[in-house]
Parts: sequence; C-alpha cells; structure tokens
Amino acid sequence: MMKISLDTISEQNAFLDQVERESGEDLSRCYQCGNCSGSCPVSFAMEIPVSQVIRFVQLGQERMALQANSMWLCVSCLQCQARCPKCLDPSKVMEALRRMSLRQGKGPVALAQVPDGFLERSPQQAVVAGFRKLIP
Amino acid sequence: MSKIGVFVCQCGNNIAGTVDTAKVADEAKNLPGVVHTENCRFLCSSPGQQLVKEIIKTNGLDKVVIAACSPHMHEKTFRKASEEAGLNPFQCEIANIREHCSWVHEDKTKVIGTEKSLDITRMTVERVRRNGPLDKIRVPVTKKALVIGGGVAGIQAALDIAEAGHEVILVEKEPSIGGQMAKLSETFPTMDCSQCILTPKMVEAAHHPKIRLYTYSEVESVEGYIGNFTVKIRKKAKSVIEELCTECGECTAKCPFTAPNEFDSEMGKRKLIYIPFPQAVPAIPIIDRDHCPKYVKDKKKCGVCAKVCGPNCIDFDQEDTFVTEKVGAVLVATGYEVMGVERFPEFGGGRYKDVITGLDFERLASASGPTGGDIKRPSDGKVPNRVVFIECSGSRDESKGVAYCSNICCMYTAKHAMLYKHKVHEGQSFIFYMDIRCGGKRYEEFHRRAVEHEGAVYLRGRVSRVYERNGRLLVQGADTLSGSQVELEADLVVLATAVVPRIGAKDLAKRLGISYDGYGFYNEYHPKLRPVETATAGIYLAGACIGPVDIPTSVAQGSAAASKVLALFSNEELSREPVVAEVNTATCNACWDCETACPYHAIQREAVKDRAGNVLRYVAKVNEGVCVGCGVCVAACHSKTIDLRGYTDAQIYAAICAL
Amino acid sequence: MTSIPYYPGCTLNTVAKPFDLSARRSLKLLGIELAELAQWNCCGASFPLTPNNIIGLTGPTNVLIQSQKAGGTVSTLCSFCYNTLRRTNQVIKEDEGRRTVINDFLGTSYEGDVEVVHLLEVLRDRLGFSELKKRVTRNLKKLKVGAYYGCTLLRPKSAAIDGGETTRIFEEFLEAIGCEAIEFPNRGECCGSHLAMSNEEVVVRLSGAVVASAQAFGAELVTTTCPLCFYNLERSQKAQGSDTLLATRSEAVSDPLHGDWLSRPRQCLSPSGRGQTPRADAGKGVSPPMREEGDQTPGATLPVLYFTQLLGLALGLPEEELGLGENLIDPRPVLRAKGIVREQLVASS
Amino acid sequence: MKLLTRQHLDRWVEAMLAEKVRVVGPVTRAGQPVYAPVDRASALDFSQVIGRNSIKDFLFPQTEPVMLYTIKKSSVEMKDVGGAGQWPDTVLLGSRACDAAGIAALRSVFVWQGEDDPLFLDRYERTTVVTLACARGDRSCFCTSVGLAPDATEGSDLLLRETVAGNFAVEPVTDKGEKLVARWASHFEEGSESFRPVVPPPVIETSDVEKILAWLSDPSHYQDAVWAEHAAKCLGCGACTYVCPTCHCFDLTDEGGAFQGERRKNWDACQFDHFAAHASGHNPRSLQSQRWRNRFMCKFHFYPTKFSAKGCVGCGRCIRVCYVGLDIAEMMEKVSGLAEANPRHQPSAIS
Amino acid sequence: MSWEPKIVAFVCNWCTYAGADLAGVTRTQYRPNVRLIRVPCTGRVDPLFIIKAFEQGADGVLISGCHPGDCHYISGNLHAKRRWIFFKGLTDFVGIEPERIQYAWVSASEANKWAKMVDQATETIRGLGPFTKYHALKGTGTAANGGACPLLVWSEAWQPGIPDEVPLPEDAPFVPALREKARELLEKGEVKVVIGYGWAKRQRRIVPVFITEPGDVSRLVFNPLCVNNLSVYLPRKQGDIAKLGKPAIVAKGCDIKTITVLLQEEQIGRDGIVILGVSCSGVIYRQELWAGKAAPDLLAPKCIGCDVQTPRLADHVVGEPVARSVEQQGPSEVQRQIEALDRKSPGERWDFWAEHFDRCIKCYACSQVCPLCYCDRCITEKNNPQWVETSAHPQGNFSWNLVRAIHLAGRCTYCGECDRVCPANIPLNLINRKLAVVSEEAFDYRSGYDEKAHPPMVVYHPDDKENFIR
Repeated sequence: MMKISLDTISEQNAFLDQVERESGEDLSRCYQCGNCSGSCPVSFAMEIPVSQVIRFVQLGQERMALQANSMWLCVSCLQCQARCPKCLDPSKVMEALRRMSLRQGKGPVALAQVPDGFLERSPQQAVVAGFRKLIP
Repeated sequence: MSKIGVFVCQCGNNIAGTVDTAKVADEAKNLPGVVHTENCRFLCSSPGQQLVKEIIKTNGLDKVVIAACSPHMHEKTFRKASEEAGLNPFQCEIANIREHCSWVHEDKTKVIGTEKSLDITRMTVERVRRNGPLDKIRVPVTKKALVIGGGVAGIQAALDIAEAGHEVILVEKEPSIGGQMAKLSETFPTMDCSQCILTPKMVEAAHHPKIRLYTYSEVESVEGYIGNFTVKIRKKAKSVIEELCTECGECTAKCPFTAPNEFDSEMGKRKLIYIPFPQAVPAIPIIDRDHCPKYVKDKKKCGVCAKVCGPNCIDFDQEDTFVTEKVGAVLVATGYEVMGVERFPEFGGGRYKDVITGLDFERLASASGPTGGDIKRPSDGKVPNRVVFIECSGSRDESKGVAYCSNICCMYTAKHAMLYKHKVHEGQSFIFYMDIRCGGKRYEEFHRRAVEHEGAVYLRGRVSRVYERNGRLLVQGADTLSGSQVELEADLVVLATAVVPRIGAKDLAKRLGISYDGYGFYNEYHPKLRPVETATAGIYLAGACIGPVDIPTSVAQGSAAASKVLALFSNEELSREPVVAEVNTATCNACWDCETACPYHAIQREAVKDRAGNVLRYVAKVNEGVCVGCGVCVAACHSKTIDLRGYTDAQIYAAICAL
Repeated sequence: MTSIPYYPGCTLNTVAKPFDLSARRSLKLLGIELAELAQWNCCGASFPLTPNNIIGLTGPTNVLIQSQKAGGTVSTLCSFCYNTLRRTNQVIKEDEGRRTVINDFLGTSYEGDVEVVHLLEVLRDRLGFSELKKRVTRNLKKLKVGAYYGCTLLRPKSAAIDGGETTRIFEEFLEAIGCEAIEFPNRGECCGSHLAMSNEEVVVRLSGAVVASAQAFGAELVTTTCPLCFYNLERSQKAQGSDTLLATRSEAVSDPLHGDWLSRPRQCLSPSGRGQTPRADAGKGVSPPMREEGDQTPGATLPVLYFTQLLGLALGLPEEELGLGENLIDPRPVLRAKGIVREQLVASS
Repeated sequence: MKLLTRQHLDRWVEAMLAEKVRVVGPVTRAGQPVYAPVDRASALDFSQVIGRNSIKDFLFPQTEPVMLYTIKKSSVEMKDVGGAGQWPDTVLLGSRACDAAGIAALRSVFVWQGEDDPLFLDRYERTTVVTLACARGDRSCFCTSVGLAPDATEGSDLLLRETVAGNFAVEPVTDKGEKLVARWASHFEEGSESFRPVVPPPVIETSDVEKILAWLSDPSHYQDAVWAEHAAKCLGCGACTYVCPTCHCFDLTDEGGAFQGERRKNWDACQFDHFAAHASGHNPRSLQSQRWRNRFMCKFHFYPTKFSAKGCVGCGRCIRVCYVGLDIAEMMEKVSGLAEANPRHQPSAIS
Repeated sequence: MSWEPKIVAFVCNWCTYAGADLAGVTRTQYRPNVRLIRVPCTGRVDPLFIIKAFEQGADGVLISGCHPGDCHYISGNLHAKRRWIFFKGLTDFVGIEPERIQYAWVSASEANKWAKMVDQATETIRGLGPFTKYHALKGTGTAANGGACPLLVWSEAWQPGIPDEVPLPEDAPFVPALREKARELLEKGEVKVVIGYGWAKRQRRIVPVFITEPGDVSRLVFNPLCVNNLSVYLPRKQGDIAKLGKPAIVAKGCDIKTITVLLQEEQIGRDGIVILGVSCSGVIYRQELWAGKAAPDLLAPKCIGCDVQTPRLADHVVGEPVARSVEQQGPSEVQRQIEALDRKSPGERWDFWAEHFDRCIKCYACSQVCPLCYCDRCITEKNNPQWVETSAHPQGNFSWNLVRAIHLAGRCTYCGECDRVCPANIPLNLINRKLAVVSEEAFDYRSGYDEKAHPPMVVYHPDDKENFIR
C-alpha cells in the first residue's frame, strides 16, 4: 500500500481546481461509486481505474493522476458518462489530464507505435482522433 | 381615545446596553393614546409580567405595547399576561427593539439604538391603536377519523385511534389490507416472519368494532376542513356481495381459469375469482374483470363461481358504489412502491427474466409466495447458485432522477443474502454496494452477520452492465476497494430498486390539498418539529408516503399521527388563532380572484338573498375553519373587500404612516 | 426524386469508398439523392471534450454552416461525423459564450439550428421502413445479422440517435430489408476505436469481444455504420482456420506505454468468497475479464458489412457495385451459402 | 360711452400685471382655448368661442386645503388656512356671459343666508369679472334658451363689447366694475363707436325653462320613464360636472401622516355612483338615470327654487365633453314636450 | 444632522422576520436605516403598501419573504412573485429607480443575507439621494395651486360630432343583416334589449343606443365611427341596463375580448347575454376627426395589429370575415412610444409621467368608462384607510394612476376607452399596453382570448421567470 501526503490540499486545491476548470466538470460531485471503472471497456489495460484517477485528482495528487497510462487509453466511448449516477463525464476529465500532461511535455510515445502501413490502410478518423489526443 | 400602555424592557443590558430605554419610555408618553409607560429590567420575568398585569388593571389600559424582544420569543407570553389582566390578548403588540435593534446596532452612545427603538415603538403604538379584540375561532369536531391506506402504518394508526374509542374509516385500494409488509418474508433485524407479526394486527383491525374497513376502495374527494371533512369513497365492484360472503373459498377453488398474481409480482398464478394471498383480510374474493370470460368479449360464458357459491353472493352486474362519510381528521398512509426493473435497460431489466427487484425476491423467499419459500429463479425455476444483489439501483442516482437514499435497501439486502444462504446452503451471494447505511438499533450487527457468518461477498462499487453470454448472466462492475473492474456470472440478479411514491400520490395530494416534493413524497408541516402533520390543518401523514422508511418507523409514525388525531379529538370543539381573513359582503364584486388565489380553498360562495329568499347574487365568504391567515386573498382583492384580522389594512396603513 | 444534403466526411472519400458508393446507389434506387455539400471539411473525428478547446469546434461548425446553406438539414453515414456534428450543434445552441466566440472567429452568425440526421433516420423518417420493405427486390432470406451500433451512435444520450442505448432503429432497418436482426449484448460496446493506432492489442480484445458476442448470439454477419468500427471488427479476427490475426501485427502485443501491466497480480475471488491469490479455479470466481473464455477472438471469421451494402443487396444492386469484394473478410461465401447471391457471379470474382 | 382701445387693452393688462394683479383670461394651449392666468398681455386670445374649463376654477378650485391639523397626545390642534389676504386681486378678463352668470349662481350657493364660505368669499371679493360679449356661438351653445344672451350682464362687473373699429365699448355693471375702470382710468377714453353685430346662438324653439320647471316640480314625474330612456347610456364619469360653471358640490377629506395632515376640499360629482350613498350603505340614487335626473333637476329646479338662480347657463360644455353624447339640450326639448302633454301640476293643500 | 435614507421593509413572519431575528441573535451588525413591518406572508403585501410608504416619506422599500418552495402557506410567495413582476414592470416604466424597491428571498437562517441586503440597499439608496421627487409631489401641481386650470383636451376638435360639411361614413354592408337579427331576437323575446350603435339626435356623431322595440331596429348602424366599447354596459353596476332584461350586444372582436374577461371574472354569465359579433376592419379613434375616410393615422390604436377582425365567441356573426388591412399593420404608434420610453433613463421616464399625471383632475372618467373597473365600490371610495388620496394633487394622481394600472394588469384588453375619455389627455394606453407586454413576456398570457383561463395576477406557475429578486 502506498502512502501519499495530503499536504497539497490546503485552502485551495490548485490541481483539482485546474482539472475542474479544464474539464468543466465539478468533481466534488463524484462520490466514488466506481461505476466509471466498472463500465470502462479499457479498464483492464489501465494501471489505475478511472474512478481512482478521479480520486487522486480530488486529493490533489497530480503526480499519481498524470503518471498512469489510464488517460492515454481512454477513447471517450462515454460508457462512464452514460453510467455515472451523478451525471459527470469522466472522458472530459481524461482529456483535461491529457492536455495538462502534454503541456508538461509528457506524452505517450505513440508515433513510434503506429503499426507499419497503418496510415494507408486505416480510416483517417482513427489517425485524426488518435492524434487529437496528442494536442495540448 | 384608547388607553395604551407602553412597556420598555431593558433585558438586562441586552437592550439597555445600546438603547436608552428610559428615554424611549419617556418619549412614548407623548404619543397619542398613550397613558402610561414603564421602563423595566426584565419584563418577561414573572415579576415583570406581574407588573404589566397590575399596571393594566390599575390604569384601566385597553391596549398594550411591549417594546422588548422578538414576538417570536414572547408574544404569546405577554398576550397571555394581558389576557389574565382582563384584556383581549390581541390588544397586545410587541415592538421588537432587541433582535431588530439593540443587538444589531452596537453603538455605545446609544444614539442610533434609541432613535430606532423610538420609531419601532411609535409604529407599534399606531398599529395597536387599530387593533380590535379578536376571539379564538371555535369549530366543532367530528370525532371520526379517515385513514387512507391499509399498510402497517395505516393499520397501526387506525388501531390506536379506535382503541381510544373513536370511530375510524380505513380505506384500502387493494382487495386486502396489509400493504407492502404483507408481501415480505422475514423482517430485519429480528428475522421474524412478516406475516406472523402483521396478520394479527390485520385481523384485529378488521374486527375492531370502531373500525369500518373499505377494501378495494378509493377516496374520490375530500371537502371541508379540520374537524369537518366530508369524504366520498368509491367502492370498486368486487362482483361479490360482501355482506353475504362467508369467505368459504369454494368459488376460488372451482374457478377454472388463472392469471398472473400481481401480489406475487406476477411470478405466480391466481384464479380469476381470488383473494390476493391466503392471509388476506378480508378474505372476501373479487372477480378479475380484465380476464374473467364473463366480462372479456367473445369468450364462452363460465359462471362456475356463481354455481358453486352457497349463499350465492356472486353478482356479475355489481357496479361501483359510493359512500359519503363525515370525519374530523384525515390520516394519509399511502405508502410506497419500488422502481420497476424496466427502468434498468443496462441491467437487462425487462429483457432477462432473472433480473428482479428486491420486493420480487421477498415473494420468492416468502413461505406464502409462488415458490412456497424456495428460492427458484423465474426463468426456469432452477435454484440459483450465484445471486448478485445490486444496491442503490436507481437510488442516489441522479441520472435516474432520484438523488435520495432509499434508506431500507442496505438492511433488506443483507437480509436477502441471509435468507438465500439459509435456503440455498451452497449458494454464493455477491452484493454490490456504495455505502452501507445501518443507522438503526441492532442494524450494523445484522449487516456484519451477513458478511461474517453468512458468507455474503460485499463488493464496494456499482454495476455498469448485466449481459448475457453463453446463456448465463454476466455482471460487470467495479470493486473500488481493490481498484479493479470485476465481472462475474450470476444465476439471479436482484436489484434493490429505489423506493418511490405510489403512482397517483400526486392526484390524491391535489384532492386533499396537501403539498408534495419534487418526487411526489408528501411534505411534512415541519421536517423536524411537526413530522406527521401537513400544512393543511386536520390532515396527517404516516409511513413511506412521506419518504422511504422501514417498518419500525412506519409504525412509530402511525402512532404519532394517531396521537395528533387523538389530541384533536380530545376537545368538543377546536379553537384556532383568530388571524383569518374576513369579507365585507356589502362591497364584494364576486370576481372570485380571492377564490382562485387562496392556497387553501378557504373561500366559499355565499348567496345574498332578499327578504323573499330569492338569491340576488353570490359573494365571497371565508371558511374560518380552513383559512390560515396568509392574506394572499387580501392582496388579490382590488376593492379591498377582504381584510385580514390581526394584520388589517388599517393596522399596516397606520404603521406606514407612523414612519 | 427528392434530394437531401449529404456530408460524406473524409473516410468515406477514401478507405470507406464502398460505404459511400453503396449508399448513393441504393438511395438513388429509393428516389432519394444524396446531395454532397458544395464545400466541406473534416469534422475533426473526435468531439473536443474540454470546454476551452474552442478551435476544435470551428471545423464541425463550418460543416454545419455549409449544411445550413444547403437547406438546414444534413445527413451523415459515418457515426463519428454524426456524433461530432450533433454535439457541436448542441454546444452552439446552448452555450451562448462559445457560440459568440466561434461566430466572431468565423465571421458568421450560426445559431445551431441545423438538423443533423443519420442515414438510418432518413430511411425511417423520410422514406419509412414500411415503404422500404416494399422496395426490397432481393430476398435476404432472413440472414442473421448482428446490428453493431458502437459508441458514437448511442452516446452521449443528449446527442444520440433516438436518445440512446434503448433504440432499435438498426434492428428495425435490418428487419425491413428482410434480415433477421440479432440483438446482441455488445452491440453498444466499444470496438477500441482509435487505439487501433497506438494500442492494437486493446482493440483486438474489445472488437474480439464484440464479434464473439455477436457470433454467440447466432449472427452470420455483423453490420456497422462506422468505418473505424468496420476496420477494427474485421482486423481483430483470425483468418479462417489460421491463428494469425487479420490485424497488422499478429505477434503477441506488448504494452506501448508502461511495461508491466499485463503481469500485474490481480484480485481473484473463489466462490467461497475468501481466497485472495489467483487459483486454478479462478475462472469460476470473479476476475478481471483478462482470461475469460469467449472473450478471445473468434475462431470462425465473421464477415463485417456496412449497413448500406446490405441495403444495396436488398434493393437488388449487383454486388460489385457494392464493393463487397473489397471487404477484408469476403461476405460472399456466407451470402452464397444462403443463396442470396448467384454462384457464377461469385465465381467470376 | 367709455372705450378701451386695442393698444390700451395690452397696456392695461401689462400695467395690472406690474401691480401684481392676477389676470386670468382666454389663452391658447396646445391649440386649445382655456382660461388661465397670463404673465403677459400678448398671451391673451379672444378669438375663440369659449374656454374649455369653466372659469369657476378661479373662485372654487378643484382642490384646496381648508385646515391643517396636528394630533397631540390626547387632543387635536387645528389651524385654518386661507381667509383674508391669501388671494391676489384678480381680474377675469374676457369671461363669457354664460361663465359670468355661472359665477353668480355659485355665489348664490356659497354665500347663502349668512352661511358664507370664507374661502369662496375671499376670492370673490378680490375678483372682478370683465365679460366680453360673444361675437359668435357654436353648435353646442344655447345660452339664449336659458334666458341669457351673448351680451348678458348677469354676474359680470364690467361688460366689453367689440366695436366695428375693433376696440371695446366698456359698460360697467357693478360698483366693482366702476372701481376697476376708475382705478385704471388712464387706459379708458370717452368715445362713440358702433358695436360689431353679435350673432346669438339659435334659440331651441321647443325648449322652455318655465315649462321644464313646472313639469319637474311635479313629484309624480320623479319616476318618469324619460329619465332612464334618456340617461341609460350615461357612464357617470362626471366630466360634465367638472366643466360646469355652476356645479358646486365638493367633498372634504383628510390627508397626511399619523400625527399631522391637512383637510382638503375637493370637487365631487353627483354623477359618481356613491355620491349620495349613506353610511348605512343604502344608496338613494343607485341608478345612473337617477343620478342624471338629479343633475337635471338640480339645474332646472333646485337652483331656481332654492337659490333663485340659474342652474344652467347654456355654455354647452357638458355637451361638448360627453363621451357618450348625452345632450342636455336634447333633454330640455324632451321635458318641455312632456310639459305640453300634461299641464302644470297644482299642489293640493296638505290637510 | 445629515440626511439618512429612510427604508421600509415588508417582511414575512416566517422567514425574513425570523432571519432578521437570527441576525440579532448572532449580533450581526448592519445599517439602522430599515424599519420592518411584519406581515404573515409576502402574499399579503399589496402594491398599495409600497406606494403609501413613498408618500409617507420613505426613500426606499424592501420586500422579502421565504424562498420559493419554502412558503409557510404553500404558495403565498409565488403569488407575490407574480404580483411583483407586474408591479416592477409598472414602477420601472413610470421611472421609479429600480433600486428604490428591492425584492429578495431571505430564509430564517440567512441572517447574513439579510444584513448584507440591508447594508447594500441603504448604500444604493443613499447613492440615489432622498426620494424628494415623490415626496414633493404633494401640494404642487396646477390643479392644486388655487385654480390654475389643468389643460383639458378632449380631442383635437373642440366640437363633438362631425362638422356639417364633412360627409358621414356609409353603413357597413351587413347592417341590414344586423338589424334583421336584432329584430328577430327582440320579437322572439330571446332578449329584451339590443345594445348597439346609432346616430345621435341633435349631433352628427355615433352614440350607444338601446333598442327595446323590434320597430326601432332601424336605428342600429355600424361604421368606422363605432369605436365605443359597449361591453361597459354589461356589468351589474349598470343598473339601468340590467333592469331592461337580458341584453344582446353588438360587439366588435376587440369588444368581445373585454367580454371574455368579464366572463372569466363571472361578472356576466355566458347565457345571460347574446353576442352579436360584427366583423370590423378598423374604427376611428376620435370620431369628430372623421374626414371622409378611415385614414391610418385616425385609426384607434387597438386596431393596429388587431387579430380579431372576425369576432370569436359570438352567438351570431354578421359581415364577411376580413383580414388585417394595410393600415392595421404594426407596430402601432403606442408601441413605438413605449419602446422610446423604455430606452430613456428612469429620470426621463419619471419626468414624462410626472408632467402627464400633473394634469389629472381625478374625475375618474378612466375607471368609469372601463368595462373592467366594475367594482361596486372603488378603492378610491374607501376611506378606512384611504389608500389613494382623492385630491387632484400630483401625489394623489400618481398613486391613483399606479393603482388603476396595477388593478388592470393582465386583465386590460387595451380597448383604449380610458385613454380616449381622459379629459386631461393622459396617455393611459402606454401604461396599459406596457403591462400587457409584461404579461405576455413573463407569463405568455394575452388577456381576452380564453374565457376559461384565470387572470395571471391571481394564479402562478412554480417556475415563473424573473431576474430581479435577490
């Protein structure tokens, strides 16, 4: 079990505020029911399930939230959004985190991973949408 | 000219600290009509009150102004004192120079406080000069109560009132009383059988000399006001003459047709002339006119029941009948329903037979249920080896429009897990939950028992979907404690669906003139201090029609509401605050704006007749029994034909002019 | 011959040409002309999720403005485009702030009043499925077809077709053209979408599950409204009797980002509800869906068709006009088996 | 005879104004002829037939305070207002014969058997009425049918007649008139010019105030159908009474705060539905026709018999203002006709 | 001592009064300028209170009660809210600065909100300065200062009736049919009187006529001079007409709008009258100005944008359906003036109305001719208390005109009779129309179209929109 320091949460929780501003979602509404993690088709590949990512954001744990691969795996299929009992949209949070991470110069080494000849074969939308994620 | 006494209270330093009370008293002396002023230390103390009384007597005062704390504090106190001194209590007015002055303007020079206190006192004196004596309104009380809803809350209330010796009319829309509790198998946390504790009460209610039971009946209309309601009850046609029926059950036995039994969530069958469940009270059968060939077109005539009925009490042509009753109080205990599975497409609700509600599970577990108490799943009647319970199905789920917690699910789901374990020893139950809320006596212990001794696996998280694979149900969800997504097979999925108000709850509320919240639960007069009363005098609430509650609370509320009714019945007549509207019939234009505006339907139409008794026209009349004195009608009246006693135009005008 | 403005989108102009062509040709037969917008651009494929990403909205907005010029309605085939346009429209309609910014930027005054419809809606609401049924000339012999919606047609509710996950429009369409619609659990589950680019193994798993689920429910074919789903569904399958994925790389995939998640120990629960560590009978217990059987990519390949290809078939178009041959998994054997298409034609190709 | 030349008229007015005399006369406001105080001679305009407001406004204003009161601890302090000296000397210059007669009628009410209204009296005494004979009338004028004429002198102090030369022949009617001329003698000169011919409005042949009076004095006609028949359309707006030169009814009302205020005297109108209502709530004139009957009788019966004054001076304003075209002259014809039908009623001696 | 704002607060007993108590209990300090008047519910607060407060020297008024939904009396505050929406529309329109009347929801627990509100109100009103322009109204004004006359202007033409030289308008083609129907009704005894239009005896003008004999139906006419709204003769108040028996009334579409309201408010029974609807293509506002044709500038304001040329609800309709003519295309002059006024500053609006009300002579003709002012005893005739001062000084005039307007809010069908009759030519159409607009915008309610509906002032909707209650 890891140990995190909550000293970052003082009067104002800068990280939380920024994520909320970026995503337009009010994360204080999230009561951690876990349905996003439960519904996420990519959960199995995530180092940290969606709900925990959000938890870390709630706790102002920038490093924990940003270092996980979770946000890069999110394809905004909106299962989470459809299931959230509090009508939140985690995909927006993921997007926000991606952009924040990218602005810090941290991104997935995705280009290298593009399969050979993929660009020719694949539907553009895959490429466009795929790279959209990489725009800070 | 009136003889007014002004009493200025120092309230220790609370007022005197920032108000020169002596000055206030002095200057008040010069106000028109003021014959005596006092400046005392603690007016509300018994010597203080004594002083007020003496001065009223010795100076023959006819009006009193108390310049002290808020009327919400001591208006009653001083009006009582004035009354004891022989004044009409409404000749006493409070000038609030503490909360509204001395406490909020801490100016040690006392300039501001004194000036404002003078203004307040002056306005009050001018106002009190226009006060007339008001006498308490007395309305006769019909000592008979109507209880709507024959669930456990209603039964309890009815019994309590009847035991106190008053007549009770108990109206139940189903063929039998018992309500939802009658459907339950065992009850938490004691695990005693629901029927065993409820049935005696049902029977007692049915046979109580003071209780008249109207089953399969509904309240059509309620008119009148506290102490004097007139209710119209529709007795739906049972097609059976109750007076003759001996409850022998022959007809049911011989009826050749069956239909799904609503009482068993349609998991079991019943005859077309039937009683919903064996312990039904009364056990008088009714004919299901939706299915019985006698009523359904182009089907052969049957009529077996009529043939076999000894006292031949079968009446195929029976029609709905209406009874009108006069009652003094109405007690609403219409209970709840649970959200249907069809509201949960993501769980395959309605698509998969083996996705059921908690209430359905109660029937499966109930000895009198369709399976005789064996847990068999609806689809194929197999005994499920893995049962998944999903709590908060619809509850605390704004995407389903329900933000509240349904309160009873945590407990009954734990109970279900136990019942299941007791009946299917090798079975395994999984329970998805968000939080466990067991804030009742012996509740937490009960829950832990389910975990520690009955092997229920609690998974902290929500379920996102239930779907079918290889003929089995798969439940996909999260276990946030392990931080992982989980998926598991289930033979039966039980949704603890949200507790919601009865369909038609809002209609009834409109008929009764009581208010309800956004969901359709009835509003208490005050959520804490008057939890079983409504804003409409004479109408009381009990049970789950107020909000999700468990059996103990329902019963407690039933008794609480009953005690309110009994308090009302303890007087020959009821006396009410005389602050009500009154109409100057001479100048009423009969535009009925007041009637439309009145939230309490307190405006009636009164005929103006000539000597010969011919109706010339109609004018508005205030029903003092119903009026609560809000004054909406007064503001609505263009010609100022209605006025509000205690807050008359003249009084307010005077206060304004004394600015 | 009525005509309706039509926004093809990038993909239908290139790799998904058969989708586009089959649609145009079929609709012509039905007396509806798909009038391609005079001028259009990429919709951006994915809807910009963060509120402050306004530039991402300008693309779709421009498409909408072009549509307005064309008459206030626009039809799409590709669910991605459908989704992006609908959601953008919503923002423009409801968020005055962003509306003004965008309009100022584009020098326009768009209010968000264009009606974005999917071809399925056109068929149902303009033509009518009952009418469509009458127009069918080739008997599809109750071909068992799984209707795969994917995500973008169904979510979010507010922009979804028929308000989302409970819709049956796709199934009704299939029934109208003489197929038996297979309503399978994964019809709305994700195919992996653009992860095809970066995390293929994820796509293989997700699409695999979709295909498997459809097959398990007896589908002989899957049909889709989205080129990317189409791509993913096809390529997550193994060639007949082979073990290699049709996907680009069949070698065991490794994590492109952070190495070790595959080997991360997982929580398992035995039926008794206790035991913690993985056990032989983990399969019977709760476990992450990593190793669930049936989740594996299907053994037998399952042809994937654009719904317009099926439509064309039903309307009697020759299959070369429908580009059936260009599908990675040739559907014709199945069709032949059913006797829907004639032998020699198939032979000739 | 005395003459007032055009030039002198203006000088005279200016002179009076200079002496703080209030000069009220016909002026044109928004194209409308009205009687109003003037601040310069050039404002006066004698070309119009008649001012819209009655000139009574200047002796009996629509609203005026009559006393101030202060409520004390156990008493009320009262203070009169008005009375001597409050009003400036006033010259009503260019009043018409009908309006002047109206003033006479008002005086007979407000100064009656020693029961004098000080406010009215004060103004009256300080006011000199200088009437200018009409050169023409209009469709609504009917002074000639109530025994007046464009150059009648009833109620006037001084009568001016236009001469062919465009000057004014001056004819003092009362001492007040004499005094006025005397005080401003320098503006008047001796001379002799022939009058410009006066065109009186046509007499309503079928109307006769004597007959009307006779018919009205028969109580049995009180309930006659003619009233409802004629006045059913009346809406009781009271505009007629507000412009009538002889209507004098007023109401007293207290206004102010809790501790002090003023008692005001405001015009009232017998056409208002609750004008005659009793405290009991009973309303002896609950119907509009009854209220209109009252007005008609007031003009042609009560005034003549009680104050021996003219109740109606034929200015025709009530006809002009009536919103539903209620025409008093029409009624005069009707009633005269009825009087023809049944001759004078002889009251039998009470036994 | 320097001037201090004097503010009166009307607060409900259950929420705001208690909230103020709590402020005391918690010793929350705030400005001493407010004097509270306790009422059971904001629903009790009558606009009269506010007007009177200003007359009595208040510089500002606060009104506050329970939050919507929390009303101790179910819906009192929601009724109040409606009333305020109307009243604010009015006070803004006559140029009373919005800050002078402030509305808020303050619950029993919102001591701080109360304190903050009082402080803010005190300061904003201090900023505005004393409300002298209202207080000073008393005792000024032309009618008041000893008989300088108000400018009486009945119309541009001093003479009633149409000059002899001008040709009279021709009867509408359907007049014979109208007479026939009238005769039939009278002969069959279905009605005892037909209320209609006819020529005056001595003057060349149209006046109301009351036909009781089948023989007299020939007196009935209809032409562009028939502007009067005859429905004023229907309510009980008009005893003379009532005595005649069941009436038939000749009514234009617009008149029927008024009849509709009378039905709503049960002043007449639908089967107590027979409505002879006449289709109408516009009438002249002031008939004496008739110059041979119905020129646009002569049309009654109500005719501009009229949508009831063909009457609804009538028992019998005579005349062919007519469409809105070119002349009747809006927006009307009235509409333009309203918009112009709305663009002005409160100060300018105030001056505009002060100048007009100054002329009011309190003859009450406006209410006498109003078919909807049917009160047996008008509030002006009630003197215990005397809410509306009867003297024709501007202050009394102001309160009278405000009260008249608010009493007609949501009911007035804009027939324009008050405006037409006003001897002082006060543009009452502007006020009436303005409040109609408020009603349309706030409640989507147009008066006179649905006899089943209730007047908007006495009903409410839980989510009535407003943007001024704090």
